[in-house]
Amino acid sequence: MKELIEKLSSKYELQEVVYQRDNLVFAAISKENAIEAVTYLRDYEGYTHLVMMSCVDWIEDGKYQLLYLLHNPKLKNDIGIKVYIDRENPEMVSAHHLWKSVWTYQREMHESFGIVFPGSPRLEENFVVEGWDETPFMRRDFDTHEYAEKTYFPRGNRKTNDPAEYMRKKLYPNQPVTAKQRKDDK
Amino acid sequence: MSELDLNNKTSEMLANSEANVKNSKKNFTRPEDEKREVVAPDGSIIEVNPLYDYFSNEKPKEEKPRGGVVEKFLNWARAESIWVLGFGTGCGSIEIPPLVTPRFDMFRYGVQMRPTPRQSNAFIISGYLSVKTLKRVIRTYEQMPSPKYILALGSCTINGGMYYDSYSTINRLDKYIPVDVYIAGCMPRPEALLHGFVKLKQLIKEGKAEKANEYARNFDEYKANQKKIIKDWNMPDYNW
Amino acid sequence: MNIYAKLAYTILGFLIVLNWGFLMGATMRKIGARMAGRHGIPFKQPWINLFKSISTRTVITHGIMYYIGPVFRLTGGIGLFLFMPMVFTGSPDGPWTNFSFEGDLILIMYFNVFGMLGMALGAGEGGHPYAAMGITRGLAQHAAVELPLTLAFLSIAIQFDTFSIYKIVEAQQGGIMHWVLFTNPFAAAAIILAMLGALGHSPFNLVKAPNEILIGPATEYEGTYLGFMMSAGATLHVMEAVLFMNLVFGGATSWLELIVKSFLIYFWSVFVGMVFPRFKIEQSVTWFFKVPLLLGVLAVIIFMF
Amino acid sequence: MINKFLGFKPDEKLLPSQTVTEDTEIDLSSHKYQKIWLGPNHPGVTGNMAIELTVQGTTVMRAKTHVGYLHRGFEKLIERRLFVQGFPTSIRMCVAEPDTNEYFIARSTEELSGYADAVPEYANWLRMLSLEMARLAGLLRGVPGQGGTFALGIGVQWGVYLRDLILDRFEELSGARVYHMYIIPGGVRGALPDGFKERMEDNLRDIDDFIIRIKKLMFHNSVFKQRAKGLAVITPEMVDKYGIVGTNARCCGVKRDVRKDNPYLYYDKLDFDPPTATDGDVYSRTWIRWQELIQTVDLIRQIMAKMPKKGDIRCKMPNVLNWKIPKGETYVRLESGRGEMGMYYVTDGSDKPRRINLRGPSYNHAISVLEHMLIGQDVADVHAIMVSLQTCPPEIER
Repeated sequence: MKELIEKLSSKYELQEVVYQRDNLVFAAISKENAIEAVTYLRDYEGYTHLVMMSCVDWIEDGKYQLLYLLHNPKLKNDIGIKVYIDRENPEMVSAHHLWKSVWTYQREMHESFGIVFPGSPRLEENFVVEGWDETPFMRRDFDTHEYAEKTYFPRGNRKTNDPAEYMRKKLYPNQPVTAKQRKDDK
Repeated sequence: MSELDLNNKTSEMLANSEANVKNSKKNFTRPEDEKREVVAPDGSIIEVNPLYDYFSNEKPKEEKPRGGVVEKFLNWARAESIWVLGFGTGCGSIEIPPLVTPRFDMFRYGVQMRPTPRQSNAFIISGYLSVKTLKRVIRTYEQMPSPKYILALGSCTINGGMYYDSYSTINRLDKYIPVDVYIAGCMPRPEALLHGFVKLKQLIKEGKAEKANEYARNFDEYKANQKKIIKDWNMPDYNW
Repeated sequence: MNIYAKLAYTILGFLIVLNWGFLMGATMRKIGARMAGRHGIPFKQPWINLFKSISTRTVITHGIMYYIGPVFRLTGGIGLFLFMPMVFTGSPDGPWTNFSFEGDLILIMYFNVFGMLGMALGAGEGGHPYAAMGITRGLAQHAAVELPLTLAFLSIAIQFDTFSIYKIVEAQQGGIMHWVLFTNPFAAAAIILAMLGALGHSPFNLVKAPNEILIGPATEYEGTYLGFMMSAGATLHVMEAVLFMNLVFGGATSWLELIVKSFLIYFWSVFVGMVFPRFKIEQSVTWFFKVPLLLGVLAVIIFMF
Repeated sequence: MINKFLGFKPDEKLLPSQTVTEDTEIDLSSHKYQKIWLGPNHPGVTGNMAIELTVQGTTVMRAKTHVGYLHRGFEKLIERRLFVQGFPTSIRMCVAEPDTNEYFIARSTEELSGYADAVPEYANWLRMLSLEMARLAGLLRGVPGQGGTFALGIGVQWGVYLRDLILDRFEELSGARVYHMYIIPGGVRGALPDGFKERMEDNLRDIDDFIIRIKKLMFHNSVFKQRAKGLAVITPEMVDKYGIVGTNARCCGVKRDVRKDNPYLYYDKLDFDPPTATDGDVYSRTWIRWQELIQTVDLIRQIMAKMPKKGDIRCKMPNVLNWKIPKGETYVRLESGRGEMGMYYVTDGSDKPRRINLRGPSYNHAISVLEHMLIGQDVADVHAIMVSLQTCPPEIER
């Protein structure tokens, strides 16, 4: 894995290289170079299997983090290419020409995060929800509990026996109480 | 009109209707369901509105039970022959195969599976219902012939259960369609489901399972609730 | 025989056939359930299903043909019954010969298709694409089944020099070796194979397959119409079994013999269906056009010269 | 031949094209095509999903998968729950084999909080036992289920009954029938009950018998062969292009098995070789799964023989109320009955996960692969192809 990262860093500027396991490494690449790097890995380094694409919302930094997780069937190891894109105007170069499965991930990300992939097929189609017109639901600033209470007629007298609360009071009475919990109790 | 002209005209009309869809953003109907003009084989032009031509927009009517010995006999027949729609709406449908196989064998109780809504009169809502499925469930429920019964499986249909805070699943099923029997648990065991069927039979024999009439009576209320959560209401109000 | 007495016998016979059809259907499902290790439905279930279907309150119409479809199918069943001698009693005017006459085999071949055509009209009017697809498959397969069947019937007709089923039955009396099964083995073999398609069990039941399409022609039917169709199905199953019994297996001299023989004939198709998956329609058509058709042609050729 | 004799020449343009590909043009206004929906209310689809088919006659010209009928928003829900609270929620992501999701959550939290090596040996063996039992339960439904798509219902009846027996053993082990919640962070929830091995061995003997019966019923059956052979072929070129994994990849000779490639738990201590075939059609996929059934039974026997008699079932974990995991991310994968499954797990130093993302094999199999494969097939085969790809909608939409 070390050699691959060295080879890759000679071509592109890598950040946040983390060796998570012997066979798994994560590295961040700038938005401009990402698709090029992924294509290079696929064509020259044998990372031919796209395991998954994912997206993480880092709302504090105002960034979305995209992940391209590639697997090498010969060396049997994985590399995760991370790309940070702007949260306000999320747009990323589409990779649907590289694998046939990519457009599905991009369609899902478009629906759940609002990221635009220009040129990706069937991007505007519904994936899991129909006619959704609120904030894209996987964003951190969308409060699902509030939305559910507002919309779906919660049944009254629902006794929520919060296990955390129960355990704190009954099972661990001697546990030091944090300031926030003290505030909640009041 | 020659055949070529006809084809041109048809494709032009289709293109027009597609353009209409693109212009109006809030329109959820698909292009083929749009109101449009169609050229008939003889050259005449007919206006077609697929959504309303093939469905009824009428409210359902209440169908009063006949009463007396006849109704008692019919209720017995209904109770002893429950036809369940094979529509697994949620994760509870994993317990349906054990029910039709040697271990639990619900055929003994006269419960059978039917594939189409037209021929079934009991509907197992097997677990949580996402809004997208609820739309299909309502349409299916309205297509089923009355008297019809609903068994709601799992705690998710009672109060949302584990998904009480989910943006995608409903919390209370009885706000949208009337429920005859609730079967609690996550997920309920097949024995519980069998018990639910026995309970339903008992209700039918006592003449208490008249929820289809209740749906007709409170139709406006149910429709208002359904329209509140189904965002792309692109279907007629009632279809049978 | 007095026409009123004949009518009374016919109505009584029809009731027996209908109820035997229901009971036979339940028994077959019971046998299937036992093979799977289940108890299966109670024997009374088909009757309850019928009453339950009638008790449905909602009535939906898709037009006049939609009503008439199940009626056509039931008419097909009743037609088969009306012109079929049920029990051989030694005289063509006997109590259980119904309205059979010289040349009833041709009429019965017509009634065999009649129900299917009625269903086609009804399913078409129902407007559901699955119904239309199901009935297209049904008609295609039926045409393929009819060809070897008709050839075999022809061969039997040539063999006994008659189109009267009663006479064919009469000619087969007097011992098991007089049956068509042994006197005309090619026609018998063609009928036994084509029977699988006519009785509509797996591997030839793509018409009403729940997996491949929905349940085919009956997709839109409910309530009383479905009750009609269930009765028609029960009647048709018994009547087709009786037809084959009369033509190949020597007819019946008593109701008990009829019941046993029709049960065994029907069981043959269920038995095959239990262990074989179903064919696609082009595969089943090819299948009928191979061995059964060849046997049918052979049977005709042998008796032509 | 007859046409030539009669001098009749059909207009080629009016006939349907013989070979249908993704590029075949479809003019819906020409009234030659019809759109039909298979599902969501249809016995011929696996679970609650829908396929929108554009057909000409009975040939499928276009297929479009519609999912989302089972969407519950798990990934969002788990973001607002504690690590241990998210655990019972997560296992409901896949109904057929819930134990795989238990393992993901347990393993990723252990790895990110540095407890990966602290899990006792006995617990790891028990985890393997539970995972293999889940695979066995899935296969007992899946292998005869393929016959069931061709109306060979009798095998399904036998298989589901035996699956019930395995669920009984699960009930003994964990107290629950379908959702076991057995593999928890730090270990497992309970040790093997007394006499478990004997009862399991009893059931395995029944299953051995069933394996032979199902072979006679399905693979010696001429109609099954006619239907399944040559149907919906996966070629080795498709595997990487479409992201095909598991048995679907192995059916065309591409040997991908996470248990061999990246051994997790103690799979490197077991003796097994994942079966492969070369044809890539529905028949060979079923054949591989049947061989895998034998192998799984063998693996369970091996596990029960090799596992230690006694041991700790959990390691010491921090108080779940104040369990904070430092910032990090990982991807954990395993081989489920349907192929490689994995979970991308991101933590940010708080007491709740930042993001989890499940990668189910069906995500590709049910959408891009299925849509590609259905083109040109008969409508009657759609259900069989879906089942042979083992599409499972809950893991697509989560």
